[in-house]
Amino acid sequence: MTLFDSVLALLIAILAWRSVTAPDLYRGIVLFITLGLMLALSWARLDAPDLALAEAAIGAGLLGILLLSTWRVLQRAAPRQGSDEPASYAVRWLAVVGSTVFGGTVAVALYGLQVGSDRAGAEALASLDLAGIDQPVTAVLLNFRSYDTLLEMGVLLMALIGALLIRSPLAYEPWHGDTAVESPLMSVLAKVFTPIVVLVGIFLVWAGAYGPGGAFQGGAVLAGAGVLLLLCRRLYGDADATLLLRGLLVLGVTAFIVIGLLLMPWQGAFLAYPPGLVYVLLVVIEFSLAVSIALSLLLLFTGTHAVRAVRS
Amino acid sequence: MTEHLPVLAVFLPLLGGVLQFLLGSRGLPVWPLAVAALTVGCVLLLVGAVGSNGSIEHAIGGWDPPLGIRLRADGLAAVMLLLTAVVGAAVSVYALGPHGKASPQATHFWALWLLLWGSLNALFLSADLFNIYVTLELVTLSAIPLVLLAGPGKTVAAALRYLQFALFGSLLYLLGVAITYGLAGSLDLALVGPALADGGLAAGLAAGCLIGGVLVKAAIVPCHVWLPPAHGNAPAAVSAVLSALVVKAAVYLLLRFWTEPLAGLSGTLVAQLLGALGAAAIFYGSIQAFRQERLKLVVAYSTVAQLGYMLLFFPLAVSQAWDGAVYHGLAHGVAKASLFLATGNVIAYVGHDRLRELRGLDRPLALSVFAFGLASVSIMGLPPSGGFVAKWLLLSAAVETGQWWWAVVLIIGGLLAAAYIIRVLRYAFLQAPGPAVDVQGPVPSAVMAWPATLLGLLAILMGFTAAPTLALLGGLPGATS
Amino acid sequence: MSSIPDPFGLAAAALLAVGFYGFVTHRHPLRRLLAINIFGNGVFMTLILVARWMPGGPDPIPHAMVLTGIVIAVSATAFGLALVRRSMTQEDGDRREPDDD
Amino acid sequence: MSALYEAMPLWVLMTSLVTAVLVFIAGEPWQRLRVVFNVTGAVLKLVLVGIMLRGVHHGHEFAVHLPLLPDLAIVLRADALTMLFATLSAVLWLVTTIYALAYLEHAPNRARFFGFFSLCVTATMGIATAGNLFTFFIFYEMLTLATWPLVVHRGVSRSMTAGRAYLQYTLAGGAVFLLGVVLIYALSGSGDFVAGGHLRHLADDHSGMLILIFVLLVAGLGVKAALVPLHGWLPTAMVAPAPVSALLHAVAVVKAGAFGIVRVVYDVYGVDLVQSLGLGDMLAVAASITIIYGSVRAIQQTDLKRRLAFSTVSQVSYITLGIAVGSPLATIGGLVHLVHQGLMKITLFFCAGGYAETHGIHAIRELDGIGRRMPWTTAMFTLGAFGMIGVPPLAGFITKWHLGLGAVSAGQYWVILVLLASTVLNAVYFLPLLHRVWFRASRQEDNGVGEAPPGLLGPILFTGVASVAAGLFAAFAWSPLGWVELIVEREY
Amino acid sequence: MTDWISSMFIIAGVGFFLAGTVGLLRFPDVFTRLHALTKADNTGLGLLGVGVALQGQSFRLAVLIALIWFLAVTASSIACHLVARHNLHSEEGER
Repeated sequence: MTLFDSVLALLIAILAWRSVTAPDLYRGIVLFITLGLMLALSWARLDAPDLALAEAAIGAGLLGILLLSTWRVLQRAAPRQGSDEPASYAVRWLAVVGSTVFGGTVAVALYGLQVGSDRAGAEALASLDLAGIDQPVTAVLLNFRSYDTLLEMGVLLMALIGALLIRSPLAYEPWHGDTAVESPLMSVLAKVFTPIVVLVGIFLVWAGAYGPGGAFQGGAVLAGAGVLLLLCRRLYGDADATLLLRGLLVLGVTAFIVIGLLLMPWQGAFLAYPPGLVYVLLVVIEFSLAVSIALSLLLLFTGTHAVRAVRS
Repeated sequence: MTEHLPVLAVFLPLLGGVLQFLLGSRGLPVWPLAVAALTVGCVLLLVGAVGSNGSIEHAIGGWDPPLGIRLRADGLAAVMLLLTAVVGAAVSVYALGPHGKASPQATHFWALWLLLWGSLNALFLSADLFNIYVTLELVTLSAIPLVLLAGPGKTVAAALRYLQFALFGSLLYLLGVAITYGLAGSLDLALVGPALADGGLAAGLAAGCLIGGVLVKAAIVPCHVWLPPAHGNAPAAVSAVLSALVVKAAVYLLLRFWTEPLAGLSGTLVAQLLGALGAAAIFYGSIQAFRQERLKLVVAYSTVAQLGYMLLFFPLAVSQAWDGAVYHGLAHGVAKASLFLATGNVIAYVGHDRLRELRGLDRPLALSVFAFGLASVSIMGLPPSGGFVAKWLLLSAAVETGQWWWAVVLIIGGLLAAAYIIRVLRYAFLQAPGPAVDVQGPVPSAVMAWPATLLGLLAILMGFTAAPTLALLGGLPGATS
Repeated sequence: MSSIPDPFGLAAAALLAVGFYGFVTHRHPLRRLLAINIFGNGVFMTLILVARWMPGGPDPIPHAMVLTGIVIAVSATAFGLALVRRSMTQEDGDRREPDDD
Repeated sequence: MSALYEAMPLWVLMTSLVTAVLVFIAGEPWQRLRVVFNVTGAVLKLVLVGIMLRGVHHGHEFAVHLPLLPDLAIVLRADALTMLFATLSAVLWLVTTIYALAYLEHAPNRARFFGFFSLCVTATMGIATAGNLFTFFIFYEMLTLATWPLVVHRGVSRSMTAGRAYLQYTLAGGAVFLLGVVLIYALSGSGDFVAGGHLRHLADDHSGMLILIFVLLVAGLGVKAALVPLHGWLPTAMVAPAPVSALLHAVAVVKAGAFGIVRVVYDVYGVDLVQSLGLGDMLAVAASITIIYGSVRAIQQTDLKRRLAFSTVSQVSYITLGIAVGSPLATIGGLVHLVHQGLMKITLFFCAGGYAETHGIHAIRELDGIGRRMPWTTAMFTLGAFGMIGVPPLAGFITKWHLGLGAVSAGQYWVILVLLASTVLNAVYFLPLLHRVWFRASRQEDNGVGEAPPGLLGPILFTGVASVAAGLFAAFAWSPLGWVELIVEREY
Repeated sequence: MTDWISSMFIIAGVGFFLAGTVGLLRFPDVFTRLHALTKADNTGLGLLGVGVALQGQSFRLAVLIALIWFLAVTASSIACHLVARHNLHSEEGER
């Protein structure tokens, strides 16, 4: 299948180039989303189904719709803002030369890489039975290098606080000419799709223990369900967050830290788990993470402190 | 207990910040202050332990490298933690002034500030290349919202620019990490050195990406463009932290890498190039600082210049230069925090910071102008002050290694610093003619005036505390002296 | 190690080069964010290739790094997009770039 | 007890440093308290210096080491040379403090003024007691910084301009000096002041480097010592209040530069090395040019303080000249001028301040007939001026006599010509002035105001009489000359 | 035998996709383009699904493929509906 791979690689390169150079910003965004999907495909081809899922759900899906929504806000605010004043010829040529050299160096360096088997990854695969989880990527994320994951949840929380501080919500208030709102099909969409998406999300979280999936992919899909409801006008952005909602937002990181700190005196190390309890604890942490991730991504999308269901 | 201290130093403030977000404005300002006090105590214990026992390690999850991640508190980490604790304590007290009362704004400030504190500690303690990437992002993404606290309208453009550069810088760094992992099969700082020293193209590219990414984050000329608007428009307490600690963290990484993963680059053209960048930063930043019309921008450009001094370590690369560069980082951190807090008091009192309209401030704001003056002595590198000790060490290193041109850079840099600082002080002392200041606020309270003053005094006192500090630092790792 | 050169190595290099180009040549913040994300995808692709080339099966550690990286990139970009919305929809007086470089 | 006694230089520094801190803390409202602090500090310092003087006279050397870096310490030491400068500073600090209290009685920002004034004295004391180049540099720069707020004290744009000029010169000078200091440390590993110098063993291999370093050091010090062409800041700094001018010109700043040159020549390089490298002649020529140039410029001035300032430019270089000539007698002349010039010049500046404060007189032509209204002040002014010209048996004569003898014994006859020319020029710019004050009719109407207030007059009388006494009683062991002879005895 | 049948289905599916794509490129306005796209692609996807399911020879896989087909068809028809509706409204608005 080298032919398929080569075509895919070529397609990725072309899509990236077109996305960056498209004269029209809207087209650039659409090409970027397409690029994301092609990347997901290529990563599936590269034995990374977890990442393919994550890229499709988060990188192309959520980010794509966020980009489009932002583009629309900009269009409404100042229609001509979308077009870019191009850099001067000299700058562009310099940039072309620079980035070609850079890309060429990367390519040569990559193909010259000698990847042996004496690696941390090999050790991770060999120590799987100590981790309490069979899926290597999840084992790395939640056990071997759980510290990264924990701090990453901090990044997510801070990005969210930052977005809330800006007070620039993407709340969906109908405006004149929003034809989607009046369409009867939207309610069908919400009713049929939401349960399936939620189910898939929960399944993905659960599946992380033994197959492709995990808190991030599952959380992203759950957030996707929320976005769907927002688009169908079943949910709205809201300014006032309850303590419960904020609690759910910080649930993942708090559970992670508290469990780690509580067990530290007994285990002798932070984030070390007793062998008998490791599976249970990791599942608890994974679901807490998924809840927090889903909510954080959803609120990052709306840019509001909370969401509320539509008044019926 | 001792081996748990690094974990506590990271997670006390981090958890404190998360819970502050959860609690909202409840518990203000007692909760954050309690967390801050605990953090300072924990860091002091940790520093004490490092001072008496040498470096402390903690393998997270019980997984040793290369599989797991290590926290490591060695001399370099200890002095940076100490700096963070000192500046953090001062800023926490100062912030009681502008952010002491319960409000959504205050909630966000304290939550983000505690998170930032924890993130900085995490960064200083990390001994893992990829974990450092995550901590870098933590630091950035808690710092930028803090900038926005000055009011989104004023700061959004600066924050956006900051974010773009920070993101690009960290992704460049991540590319370096990726290639390094490809080469070395490990991410632990102590284990990747040999692979990066093999002289191949991939090793060179990895080193270049690591250095380049960090340089963007450190706002080294020509990647400095994001710094002045961000530092110049943020609230005073935030500017102090950003200039004293956040950019410093990036330069710290560069020093850290030089001792372990990139030790092979010592004495190469890259080292001279970094030194040249440092010199460019010193000259460019100083000249820009001299040309600014707003006090805060003067101080912000001063940061661009002062960071350059730390880069002079690379071409010199002897033990004295190491001591000098690190001590410069510490002294600049204390002094710059003092400058920004004092500037904040001026703005709180006058309502603006346009230099030409600040005249005769020395009487109503005596304490703050005094703090500004004290801290300036260190910035100018004049004795007796921490800045002077650092400059002395760097100068000695330059002369010792026969690279006199760096000595000239140091000397001229000091004079340029004097030029832009004196320009500011002139206005403070000038009484007539010209309009007197148009006062808009009350004289800043003691809570706001004293942290600046104490930091300023500390900047002077650091002229006498070099010996114990450098003993804690423990010299250039791997140096034969 | 794969005997035939992976075509995706070139794709990674292309993504990095294009992302770099976009970051340098564009001033529009949304386009810069796009370019940064494309650059990021190049980095992720590199990591995935490194993972795949390990003998004995895909290396889970770079995969975990990519997953972490994606989440960080998306959260930072979402934050950036909120900033873009705010900066582009403000009154004219505030929209200008800060006057300092 | 002995440790406390040994640390005497530190306590001497602390008296004025603590005073400065207390004055800053007391601030503007607590005026009485500030005065108490100030005077107590000054008296205490004088007492401590007295104790130290006694110790040094008996051959004791005080030394305090404060380690700063592994191989670098702040060293405070008191030898005979130290005491010459320290005693002068301590005495004149007390006098100037009293003078300044009266002078600034109704001026604003007095707390700031006296705080920085005390810091200035601390720095000067530090310079006097510095035991190595590093310590010397620290206090040298501290002096620069502490003096700046005094120069710009009035806060008008003219004083700001003067302040800027002052800093441009002194900071640049400090930077050059620092480079020299670092080079010394790198070359020899030590910058300690050792009688006779400690660089002789390097003379064969590094003579070029040693010359370069010497030039750097002297250029850095020459800024404060106002060696032409590095003197530009001094006349413009005249906008400062009179006590500051007196302090700058008589004690602190210019003397710090001159004192530094003495230290470098005697205790770092050693006279032999300086002469064998040919640096002595170079220095002597520079000093001579400064002496002549300063005098000529003084003649052209129409403002009293500016004329005195150029006179300072000229007179301070006598010290340098004496050292550069290199014979023991010339050295005595140079060193004793450190004290003599200090006493005479501070008298003159106090008088100028008295004229300005009492009658608003700044220009020379306004001085006509002032002698009748302010007889005491003018008498002291006259004594100071005669001393400067070198009329026997006043202090200035003692200086010039020894300088001349020293030049002859070193075989440098041209120095005599310089001294003669300088004396003539001094007479040219002082005698017409004296003629004006005593013999011309006053231009101002008599407004009933006469002599300066006692707070000003007291210090004027004290320093004036002291400058005369220094000349009259030069033969006594406790006179400045006696002390200097002791120093030179120990050096050679 | 199964291989042959599955190949037939896949080739037919690809044909429908091809036709849809040509339609998308050649038809004059939005509505006809949508018509070509949805009709051809939904059928094409179904045929491809059947072909692949035959290859897999597992009931679980077949159910999953059917589910995917169902979701894709629903999503694309709703999307097309929205596009058409939007277009219609904006054309009315112009008039």
